[in-house]
Amino acid sequence: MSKHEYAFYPGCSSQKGASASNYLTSVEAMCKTLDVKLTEIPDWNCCGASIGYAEAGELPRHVLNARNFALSEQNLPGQEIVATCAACWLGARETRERLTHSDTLMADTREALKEAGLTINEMPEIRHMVEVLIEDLGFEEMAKHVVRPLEGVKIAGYVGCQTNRPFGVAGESFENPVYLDKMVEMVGAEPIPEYEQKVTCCGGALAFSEPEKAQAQIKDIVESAYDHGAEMIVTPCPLCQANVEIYQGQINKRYGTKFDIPVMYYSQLMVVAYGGDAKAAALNGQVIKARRLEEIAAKPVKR
Amino acid sequence: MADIKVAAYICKGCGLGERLDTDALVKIAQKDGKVPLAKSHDFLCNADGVAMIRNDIANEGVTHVMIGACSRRAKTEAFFFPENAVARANLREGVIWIRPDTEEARETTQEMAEDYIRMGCAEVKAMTAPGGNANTGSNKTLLVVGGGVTGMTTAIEASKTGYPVVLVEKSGALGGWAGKLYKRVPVHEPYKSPMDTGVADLASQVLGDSNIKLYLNATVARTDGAPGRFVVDIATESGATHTEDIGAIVQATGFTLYDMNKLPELGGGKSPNVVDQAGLEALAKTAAAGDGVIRRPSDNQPVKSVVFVQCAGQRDSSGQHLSYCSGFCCNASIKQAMYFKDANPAVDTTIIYTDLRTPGNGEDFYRSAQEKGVVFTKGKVAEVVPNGATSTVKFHDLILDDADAAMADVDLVVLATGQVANSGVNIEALTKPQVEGQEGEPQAEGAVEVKPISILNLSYRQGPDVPQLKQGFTDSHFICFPYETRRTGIYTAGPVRRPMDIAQAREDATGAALKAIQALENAELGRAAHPRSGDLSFPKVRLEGCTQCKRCTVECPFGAIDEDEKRFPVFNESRCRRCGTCMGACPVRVISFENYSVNTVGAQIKAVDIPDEFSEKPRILILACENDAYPALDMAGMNRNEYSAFVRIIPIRCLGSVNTIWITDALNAGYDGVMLMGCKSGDEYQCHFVKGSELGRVRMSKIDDTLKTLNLESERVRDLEVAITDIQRVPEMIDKYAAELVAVGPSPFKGF
Amino acid sequence: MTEHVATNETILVVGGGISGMTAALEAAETGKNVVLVEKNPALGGRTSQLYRYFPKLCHPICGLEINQRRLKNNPRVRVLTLAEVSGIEGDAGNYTVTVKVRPRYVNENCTACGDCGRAVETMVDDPFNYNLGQHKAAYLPNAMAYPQRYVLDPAIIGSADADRAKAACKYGAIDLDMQEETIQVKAGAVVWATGWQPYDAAKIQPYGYGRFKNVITSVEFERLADIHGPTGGKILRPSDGKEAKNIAFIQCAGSRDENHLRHCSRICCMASLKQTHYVREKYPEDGKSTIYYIDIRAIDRFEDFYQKVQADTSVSFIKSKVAKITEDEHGNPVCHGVNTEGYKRYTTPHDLVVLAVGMEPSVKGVNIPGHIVADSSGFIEADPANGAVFGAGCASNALDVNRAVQSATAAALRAIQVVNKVAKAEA
Amino acid sequence: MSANTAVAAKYRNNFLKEIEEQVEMGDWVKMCMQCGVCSGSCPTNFQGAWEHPPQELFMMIRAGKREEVLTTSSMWNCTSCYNCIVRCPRKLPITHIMHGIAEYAHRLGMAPKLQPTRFFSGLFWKNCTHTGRVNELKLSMGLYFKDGFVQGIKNGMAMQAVALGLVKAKRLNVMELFGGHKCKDQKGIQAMLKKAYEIERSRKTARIAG
Repeated sequence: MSKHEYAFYPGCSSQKGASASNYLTSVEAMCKTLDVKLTEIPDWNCCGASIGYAEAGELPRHVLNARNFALSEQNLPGQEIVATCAACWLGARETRERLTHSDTLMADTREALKEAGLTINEMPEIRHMVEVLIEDLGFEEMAKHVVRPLEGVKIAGYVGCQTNRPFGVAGESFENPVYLDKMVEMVGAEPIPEYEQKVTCCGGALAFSEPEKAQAQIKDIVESAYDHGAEMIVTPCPLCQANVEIYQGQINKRYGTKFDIPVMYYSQLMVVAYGGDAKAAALNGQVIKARRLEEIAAKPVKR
Repeated sequence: MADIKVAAYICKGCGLGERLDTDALVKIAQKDGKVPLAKSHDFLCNADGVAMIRNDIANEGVTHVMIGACSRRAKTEAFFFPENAVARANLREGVIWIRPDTEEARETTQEMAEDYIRMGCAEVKAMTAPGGNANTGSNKTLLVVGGGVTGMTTAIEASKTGYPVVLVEKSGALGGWAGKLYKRVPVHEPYKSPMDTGVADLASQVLGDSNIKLYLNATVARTDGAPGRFVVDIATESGATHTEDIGAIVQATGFTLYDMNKLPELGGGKSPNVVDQAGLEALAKTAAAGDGVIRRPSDNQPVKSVVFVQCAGQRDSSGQHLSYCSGFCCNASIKQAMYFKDANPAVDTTIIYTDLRTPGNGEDFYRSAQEKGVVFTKGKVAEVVPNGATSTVKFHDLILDDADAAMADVDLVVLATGQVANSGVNIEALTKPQVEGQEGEPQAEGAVEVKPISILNLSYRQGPDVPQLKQGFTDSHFICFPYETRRTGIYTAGPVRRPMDIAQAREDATGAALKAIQALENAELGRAAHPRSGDLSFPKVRLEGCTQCKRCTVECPFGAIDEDEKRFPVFNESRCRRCGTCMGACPVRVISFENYSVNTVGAQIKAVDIPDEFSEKPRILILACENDAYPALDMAGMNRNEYSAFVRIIPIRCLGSVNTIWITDALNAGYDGVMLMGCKSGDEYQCHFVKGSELGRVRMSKIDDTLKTLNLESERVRDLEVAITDIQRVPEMIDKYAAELVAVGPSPFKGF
Repeated sequence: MTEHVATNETILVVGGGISGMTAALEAAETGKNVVLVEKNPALGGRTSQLYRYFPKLCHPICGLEINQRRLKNNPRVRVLTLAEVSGIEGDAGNYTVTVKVRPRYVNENCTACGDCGRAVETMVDDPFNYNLGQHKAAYLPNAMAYPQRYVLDPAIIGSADADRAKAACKYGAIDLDMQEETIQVKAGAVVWATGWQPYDAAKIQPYGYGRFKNVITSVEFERLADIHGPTGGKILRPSDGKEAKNIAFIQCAGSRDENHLRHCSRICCMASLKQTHYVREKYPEDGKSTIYYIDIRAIDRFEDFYQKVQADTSVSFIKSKVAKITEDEHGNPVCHGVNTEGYKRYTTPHDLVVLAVGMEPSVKGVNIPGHIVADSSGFIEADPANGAVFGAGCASNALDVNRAVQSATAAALRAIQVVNKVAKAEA
Repeated sequence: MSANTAVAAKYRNNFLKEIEEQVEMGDWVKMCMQCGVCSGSCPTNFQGAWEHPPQELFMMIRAGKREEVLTTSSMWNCTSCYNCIVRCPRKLPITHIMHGIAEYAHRLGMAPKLQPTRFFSGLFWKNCTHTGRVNELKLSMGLYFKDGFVQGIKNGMAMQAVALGLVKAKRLNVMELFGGHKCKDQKGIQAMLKKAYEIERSRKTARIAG
């Protein structure tokens, strides 16, 4: 029986063989160390993401998220829902806000849910993994488990958009959130608080539909990280991670840059700092290898 | 003059003792100042020092006190002897703080101090403690002219304070502009919807108040006298005239809407379906009386679409219309748009504006209108084209940058024309000031037509109404002192003073009521009104010496002086602000104040010891306005900004009080130069007596003739504008001037 | 002045800024006894921290000089500085007000000679200059300070510096044993004129106040332009002391914003228009001002002033709420946004950005003793429920100086009405 | 009569009303005060991507410029970064209004046919609602082949490096082409969504009728 239990909403990108599978792997290892128990919501479905808007319409989008609420309530009563993906968290949370503020919308949603033999009675809390770490465990608790500080590694904390706006992590500013920097510090690495692209948009779904627009954004994000002497970038969002990491090659072609900077999840840093090996931290999941972390992960743990 | 006993006290504190030979100063006071009693004290402003002075006053019969210590602006609590004539020789801020503490400077610094002691003694001897003016009146009744919201509020508030009121309204009913309104803009939370005008309530309060005497269909035929003793003739419709004794007056004559017929391009006067804000209020009232539907004047069809044109004939830089913004129109149009939306949300209401001006909680009102579906479009309306029952509004959409935007089939167009003050006769425009050499002010913006009919019919020599500031409004030019009109005991309130809405007008009315009450209370006690509030001195004139030149009566910035049939000046002390402009203007020097006169200053000028031309110690007289220049010099001292030891500074009430004789006396006495330091004059004047510094300058502009007759160089007199912040500039100016004079050479009059 | 005993015919005025001084003086000059309570060591309030007034461009301390002279000549006003009202008991016509008076550590013997200031070494932030500069821990609050008396900063009490100050004073003016005291004042009516405070610009995150040195507030800019200010009247930017010649003025910094102040603060547009004059005054050759605005609210006669500034080629107007400010490698703040008149994007570097910060009533957050009705922005509303406590000036609304003085004069009359009733009843 | 002309007829010249009733969050449009902070906060706007930025769209709606608004590609440039929402002084949910207008234009068939994000957006929704979960491979393939087979191969080649990288990193699985991740209760999901569409449509047509 662990201290912290949550209904887990991994999201499509975290699935096996999907673009953020490495995120999931590292999160599982991280939670093991922190004694956080995540129980996957059975048969959860996609949140629709913000990009689904052309076809989604209002109600279908909310119904989609509401189905996950219903399943969670049915199978994991009383547990808060935790998402690791920024988009999942935002989508679910938006639905929660709207349903709580509109009785009509709530009624319509229930009516549609009936078709899937489901219903909602009470609204679950929707949390992002980062919120859980900061608010439910706290930096002190997280720091306790650091046995292999990432000494001397300079890391740019790239927060991006959807974990930051419009809801964001409590007490953080939209323009200059600092929690990632604090986490970097917590794992013994060196943060870059003056990194001014930390909340610049990575282009989101436009990375697929209009790559040149997204890549113009990504270029700024990576360039500024280099300018501040970062060795790697860390982020809490799967789409940010993918966009900023995997297009560096194309950006180099487009702009004649020589980008080759690893983009990690906070969870990967923590796993390595907690003494986990490269596999547990899913370092093999990097398109741009994080050599420096691999070296550290290979080192023996000082106890 | 009663026999006086002068005592001089020299302080040794604050370094005076170390920097100066105070024993020598005591001797100077006795020898040159010829004071029977002269003492020094280590710390004059402490309890012991003050006790010493009080004791001398009580037991030694000291009537006149000369204090040689810090500036007259410092330690005022300690040196507070209201019963006595007091002069202060400024040895601290004026001498040791502006001089270097060096051996070579010691001599000139000491000479400076000695002169200030001489000057102080000479001044105080020429003074008497003001006894107060006998020619006072004690009438406590307020006259309020105008029965609109402002006038009614003034009357009610004054009555609540315990003062009787005479209220004169030219129409047959109370209410004024607000009486024409259907509703008003909200004045308390929530700022969301129009509210009752409250006019009926005010009117019933007025009618129910036995302390308020109401004249309807009445005008003021004549206003004579002064605060505390005004005599006012009130002409009524019947032709009968009633005479009322009045203590003070509040003019609350409001405004007239700018005539929309002057705006044909906006459809003004071209179609019954183009109305001004008053027109719409009338339609709304009719609707409210009937089925609540506002109808098109032309054919009584319900209005389905209405467009409000903001700034119609306002904020106009072409000079054709009003150049100013009337401030109230944005909220008023929002309110009127709500008349439609609250009755029927389906009515299309658009407000076309360039800058939406809804200060304070008006922002909530604006938001509320948007919630109700009022459409706000930032644009400039070029033309309103009536065609049949509807109109087309052509405008430049500034957001979409579309110069040919248009709205067709508009049922009703409302023009937000502005407020034109009902301020009576523009006396500046009437009579060009008669002081030769002075150009009359440019007439208050030609755009604003001046109502030719006088409102107060003052019997004043300077004209029948309160002077206007600009654009026909009778506002004060002072930011810190909004009520200071140029007619003592007469205050203007409400939109006649400045464009304003009902809420502001009521606040303004309440403030004006206080000022009027204050004015009559002080008039009874013979006290001056702002800015020399409480001053008991007042101008005395030796008529036997008067040449009836009328300079004083023409120049008095406050119209305090009339003329009798023999054209002798008649002083109305209670109208006087004690600036001394009359004294400065008088060529035969028959006007003086008990504690400020040609003599008090002249004696100081003569008291200064003038070294001979070989001493290389020039002497420069500085006459510094006590309101701005003198504090600036003080603060220069506090800042230890040094300046020449050759200047001798005399504070004056106002540049306007400077009599040419002082300059000629100084030059004859061998001063090498004279600096006049006064406040900014002209359109943005900063003179606390409005025209004082300007009149002083006009006078001094003719000093060159005097210099020529003395065959002196024009450099010998320098007229300077000084602001209270010039703590660095003033020392620089002084030193620069001192250097110039060296070049000019010493005055030939030395040693005579 | 002479210490008259306060009775329930006395009017208590809270706040010694221009509104409070006006209310106090107008009442006193109408023959009423007044106790004026000011929390700072000197009177004058926020207007005394302004360089010039709009639209006349005259100097606020010019009017302050007159008001101070009115005070000096008027024994009816009793001034308490370093004093704050902590409680009001009773009701209209019969209040007992509790006033906490903080120690000044300097008594009335002080001649403002400045010896203590020269003796003391410790420097402390200078609130009169919005902490842009520092002054000695024994100081005269400002050049126009009334009472003209030095103050010791509590920080040095008990230190050697305090003893140095005491030793330096030849007049026994320094009393290190002064304690905070609580006094009770009777009053028939209370005028609440505690004025306003600039909205906390750091809360407007996209503008980076606090993160970027060269983003300052409009009130701070006044101090830069003032001869008595930290730069002696030179417009130098905080980061590197470089002359700031290309200056951006951002309107509605906090005002008209549901995330900050919902109301329009009324004065900010005029203040910025006025401040473009400072730029021109100090840099006649190459000074440049840019005003970013939503609506220019130059109400009534102020419109003339707006038209004058519009005619000035060194000033440009951009209809736009600046979206965000960044900082370039030279420390220049860069404004990003869109000019909504015809949709033009801009990314413009400036030497200095001045945020026209909104007006927040000082009463907000402060619990006015007794029951007071305030609007949603915290301004005191005129309401019978307030008894004989009357809001005046910017405690009652977002007002310019002129209107604040009118409001204070009106409040004085309302207070007089109450004490006159009392007098009548007692006669 | 097409959906478009039907509503157009109903709302006559009152495009604002049409937006308020037919577009998600459309009733906020009237609250804009034209400060432009949204336009200035938009990342893609600064790449000059927007023909008409949000605040201008709001003004155009009030000015009744129906055709221009519904046919512009502007709002399809939204990256859902939410900068506009958190900065708007009137608290307009601008991101959602942009999505709403886009969705409406798409619904009326007025959105630019070749707008790539419009296409991808639709594709994404179909993809994720088909099985209840996103199939990233099919999603990308679908996108590449949107302009026909040949172009698809071209796009594929262009993205080859990226794809290979992901495959190597085990973050892209070629087997996804055959089946792949899916929810168990797909039938339930389909039925549920079908119902949701019905309800939403009926509500919106009700407004038109009303």
